[in-house]
Amino acid sequence: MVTVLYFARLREALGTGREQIELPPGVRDLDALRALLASRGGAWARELAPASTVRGAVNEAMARGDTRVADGDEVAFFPPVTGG
Amino acid sequence: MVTVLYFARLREALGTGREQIELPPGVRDLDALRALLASRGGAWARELAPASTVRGAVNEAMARGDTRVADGDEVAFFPPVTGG
Amino acid sequence: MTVRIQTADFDAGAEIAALRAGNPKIGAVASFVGLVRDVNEGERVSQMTLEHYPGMTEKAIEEIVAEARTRWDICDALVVHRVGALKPGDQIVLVAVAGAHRGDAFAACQFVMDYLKTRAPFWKKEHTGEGARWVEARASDEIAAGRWRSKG
Amino acid sequence: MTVRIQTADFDAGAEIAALRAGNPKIGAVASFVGLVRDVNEGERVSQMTLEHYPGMTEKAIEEIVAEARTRWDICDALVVHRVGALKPGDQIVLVAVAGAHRGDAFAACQFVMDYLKTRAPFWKKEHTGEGARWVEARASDEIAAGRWRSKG
Repeated sequence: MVTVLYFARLREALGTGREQIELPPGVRDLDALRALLASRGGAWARELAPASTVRGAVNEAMARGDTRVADGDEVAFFPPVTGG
Repeated sequence: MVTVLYFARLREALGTGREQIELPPGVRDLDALRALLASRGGAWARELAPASTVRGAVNEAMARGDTRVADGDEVAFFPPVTGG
Repeated sequence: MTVRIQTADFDAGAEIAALRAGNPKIGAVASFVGLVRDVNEGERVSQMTLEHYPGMTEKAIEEIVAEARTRWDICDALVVHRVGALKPGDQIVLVAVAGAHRGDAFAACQFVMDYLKTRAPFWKKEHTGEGARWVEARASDEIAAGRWRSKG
Repeated sequence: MTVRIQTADFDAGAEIAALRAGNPKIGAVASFVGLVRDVNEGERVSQMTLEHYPGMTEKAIEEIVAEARTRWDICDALVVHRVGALKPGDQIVLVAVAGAHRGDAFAACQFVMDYLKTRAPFWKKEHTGEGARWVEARASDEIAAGRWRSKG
């Protein structure tokens, strides 16, 4: 199981801020997890499309598409940050 | 008459912070006034020597050697500034 | 190093005083306060909501400050960032950096702000007459942060 | 623009709050506080006396701030500089600059400090175990001020 968090515009567009999902075999990095979520269609496909500006973090650290994701990790997807 | 002010290390070395002097004919800029004061000898010669780092102001504005000095002006001599 | 995320307002003067208290080696404190403006991109803003990623936010800011410490000679640094509902004129963020000399304190303070703007997980939602909208990331912030890659 | 020379201490937080009060266009306040250090050039400092040139000091600082306004887009600026007897840890100077955006506020604040260090008629006398001595001007301050001649 991995915990997946969504923030800000993404959270609103997807209608959820947090879920737990079972990683299927073959889903071992952030890009693969993002593709899995996008395959749900609708807002998921639109918001998590490869061309979107969505950013990701794994275990509270900024991550890239090839960052490994494994059971027990906390993954987050969100728009580019706008604080300060 | 011009008012001449001295500040900081210069004030202490010369033993005065303020004097009024009559400008002799021919003393028309800051360098000439400085040479006149240096001609007093002793600490005056030492502190106001051309090679010293002393700075000058005329009427509360930073001045150069060729800045004009005339009757009624307020002139000041002081070391490089060290505030802030 | 102190990093605080809070809904409450802060007193910049008291924070700066606490940062430098007890260290007489400190000769310089550079600081920055970011505020909610009443207009953004031509639209009047009546309120703002700041969302963040609890846990990651603190870590990200601590990393930014640690990076600043490797680049400049500074004694201490403080970041206070508010979250929740804010109004125009409200304080959003305080960054204060204390050092022996002003050059390092200024550079480190500006670096932390520039990196915070592009690396720390905060998101602003503005409430305007047209409704609410999430603020878009600004290219100018990426450029400001990018400047430090070729310097310092 | 506010320029104050005073013997009394100041509250940086209250000064910053007053500077930005009533102008909701202000999104950024960059500020700097200079403090008396207990050691300078290897010698322990027990006290410091700051002398200035009344009248010229205010004019010189006003000119520096006016110059900053021609270079950057800022809303307002404040300089408070203390004179008289100060002890290690005491505040010496506050420069605060308010603007719509942080880049201009930071640059103008640093510019004002750098110019103040080399153009405003203040002189520091340090009291150490060896007696009192006038602080010598630092080449690094001239270099810091000189940087702005080729920029912005």
